[in-house]
Amino acid sequence: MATTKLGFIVQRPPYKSENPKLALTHAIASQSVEIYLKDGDLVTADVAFVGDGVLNCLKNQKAMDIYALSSTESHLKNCLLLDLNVYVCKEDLGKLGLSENDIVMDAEEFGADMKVNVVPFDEISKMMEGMNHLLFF
Amino acid sequence: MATTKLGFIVQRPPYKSENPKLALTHAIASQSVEIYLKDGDLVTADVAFVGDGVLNCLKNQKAMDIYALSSTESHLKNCLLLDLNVYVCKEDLGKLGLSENDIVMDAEEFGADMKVNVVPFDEISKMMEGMNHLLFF
Amino acid sequence: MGKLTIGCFSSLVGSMNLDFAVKLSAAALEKGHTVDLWVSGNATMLSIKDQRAFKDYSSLEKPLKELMGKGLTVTACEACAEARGYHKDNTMEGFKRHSMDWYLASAFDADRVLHIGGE
Amino acid sequence: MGKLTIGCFSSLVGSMNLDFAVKLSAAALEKGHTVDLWVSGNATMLSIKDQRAFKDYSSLEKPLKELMGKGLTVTACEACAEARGYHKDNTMEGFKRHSMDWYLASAFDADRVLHIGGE
Amino acid sequence: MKLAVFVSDYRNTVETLERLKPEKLGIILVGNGVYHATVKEKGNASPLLEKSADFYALSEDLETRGLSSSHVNSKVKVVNYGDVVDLLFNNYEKTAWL
Amino acid sequence: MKLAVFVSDYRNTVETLERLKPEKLGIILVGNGVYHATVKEKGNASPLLEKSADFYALSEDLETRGLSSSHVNSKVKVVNYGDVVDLLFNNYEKTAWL
Repeated sequence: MATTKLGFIVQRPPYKSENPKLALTHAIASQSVEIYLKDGDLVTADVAFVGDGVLNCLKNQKAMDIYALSSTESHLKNCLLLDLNVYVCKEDLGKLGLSENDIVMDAEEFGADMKVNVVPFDEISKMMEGMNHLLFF
Repeated sequence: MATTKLGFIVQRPPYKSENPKLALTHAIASQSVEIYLKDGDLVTADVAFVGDGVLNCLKNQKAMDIYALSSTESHLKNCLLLDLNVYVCKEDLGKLGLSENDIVMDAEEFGADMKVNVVPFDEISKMMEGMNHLLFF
Repeated sequence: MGKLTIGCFSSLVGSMNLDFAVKLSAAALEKGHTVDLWVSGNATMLSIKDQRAFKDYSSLEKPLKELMGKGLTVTACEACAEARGYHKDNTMEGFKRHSMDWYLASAFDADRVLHIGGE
Repeated sequence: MGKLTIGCFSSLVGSMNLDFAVKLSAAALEKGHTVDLWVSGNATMLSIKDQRAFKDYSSLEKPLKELMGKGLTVTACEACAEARGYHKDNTMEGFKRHSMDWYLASAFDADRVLHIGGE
Repeated sequence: MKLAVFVSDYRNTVETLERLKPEKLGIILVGNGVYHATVKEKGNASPLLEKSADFYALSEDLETRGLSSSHVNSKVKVVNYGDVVDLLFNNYEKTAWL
Repeated sequence: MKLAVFVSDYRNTVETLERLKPEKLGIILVGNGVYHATVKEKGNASPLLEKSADFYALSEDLETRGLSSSHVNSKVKVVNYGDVVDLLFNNYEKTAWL
């Protein structure tokens, strides 16, 4: 019985590459990984948005309407629905002139209990210290 | 009988993407374009390296030995062999601490008459003014 | 009405550069212009047939076929495609393949050329 | 001896990221380590068979097959591949395809994970 | 020359734009370039907008990213794909995608 | 933590590296990151080399680009692929490719 903790760090804005989206879809895959593992073994995924990566969290992304492409907003909501820990760097939001009002903070409409944690970078650093492996996107 | 002049501007270093190499291989294709054109019609290609793009011109690139990949150095020599005008920005070489000694200046070993023109950016600007279309890589 | 030649190079599928090129082509055709679209480098990914349309990935086969029906000419760099394992038999119907000089020939009589290089 | 899991994501073919991943895998195998290589996003281009080896393009089919012979496990993200028109029948022999959880499972008991994201 | 420059990235690392001095310059913000039109970093508009140029931002790419036209800097005109085609054919002669 | 950071670009635009403060930091220059080891821009070494870290540059990627080991900054140790494997397993616990 062991748990391996993975930290997914998203540093880049969406739509320039698939990276931020692949970060979220791979993090979500932690929910189905047990088919490969022994009973009781676990892989957890925590997700942190830092730097320009916080732009992935903006509300009202119309990627589906315009480009027939699911938005990072919808993937972020899936993360919350699947009970992943999601952190957004407070300083980076502020630096870009954004506040909690501008970003996805919950997925209540889907019945998700988890909420986005807007936290200082120091807390994200501590999260990284506690992980077994880090994946920077 | 008409001539269309294309300016290929290479602004990025090699090996991070195929871009600089594709710039050179496409420029070289100006030599075979007449099969699509009427007699006497021409497309010319001038090539300019600016910014970090001047790093494409460094001598002694070992891409073939190490990664089994032809180097931008070899493509640059092909450009000279096929009589394309090649410009390298003097200021940008200087800024990166490089001189004419560090870069390919000719392809004498293949019998090429053309030489690389190390020129101030102003001259590259004038070249761009004289082109029908610009292609930035 | 004029002729627009668009070249899309080395851009990531997953970036929106190819999506941009296709939408701009549509808008130009709509206004009565002629459009040639050339894809080279990684952008030759556009040419492969039977790409499955998932909503998590850009899927351009359908809009592209509609535009070809409206007169869009779209051509992939043959060497760039072959190097990636994209052969004639897995190329989308109507998608041409030529050597790089095709792009330059298209630029010869184009009124405007938009070359989408970059990264 | 340990286990190294390498993930290569969304990287351009034509960047040297895939070349790097393959050469690092070779070096780790050489030293007796176990290596899992996962490719996702655009890096799934690595999985397609019959890529023609031109000297102007990175050509990794041959070194990859050698490394598979030496025990390298290499797996492509199935959805990322399908979305690009890479199906089972044009996948290189020995190249596995799985859903994304395979990568996480590989990381579970890896001593080191090198995730090559970026652009 | 009359040059339309497309800026498709927010953290643009090529310096070419600084050095181009065409007689008429248009800067068309597309893709992640549209962040230049809206984001106020440390309270300031993007330095790009200080250039002497006409600025345009693609509405489709603003909306894709959750950016509202009401946040677009007043120097920037919001345009759609059709408008971009007209700009290319009517207002500029050459293009540069940086 | 003991962190090995791979830098693969010369014009790195993510700021994450500035903010990581692991107890032990190694910076491995690969791909176009190797320019940090050799290029003297306006006469100065890359600001990256001012960080408090152990620096390595991949010899294969230096040579590919026509960069000679003799031009590598004295702070930087030239290593090959095999050395990188040993660094990962013996000197560091976690990795970050920025």
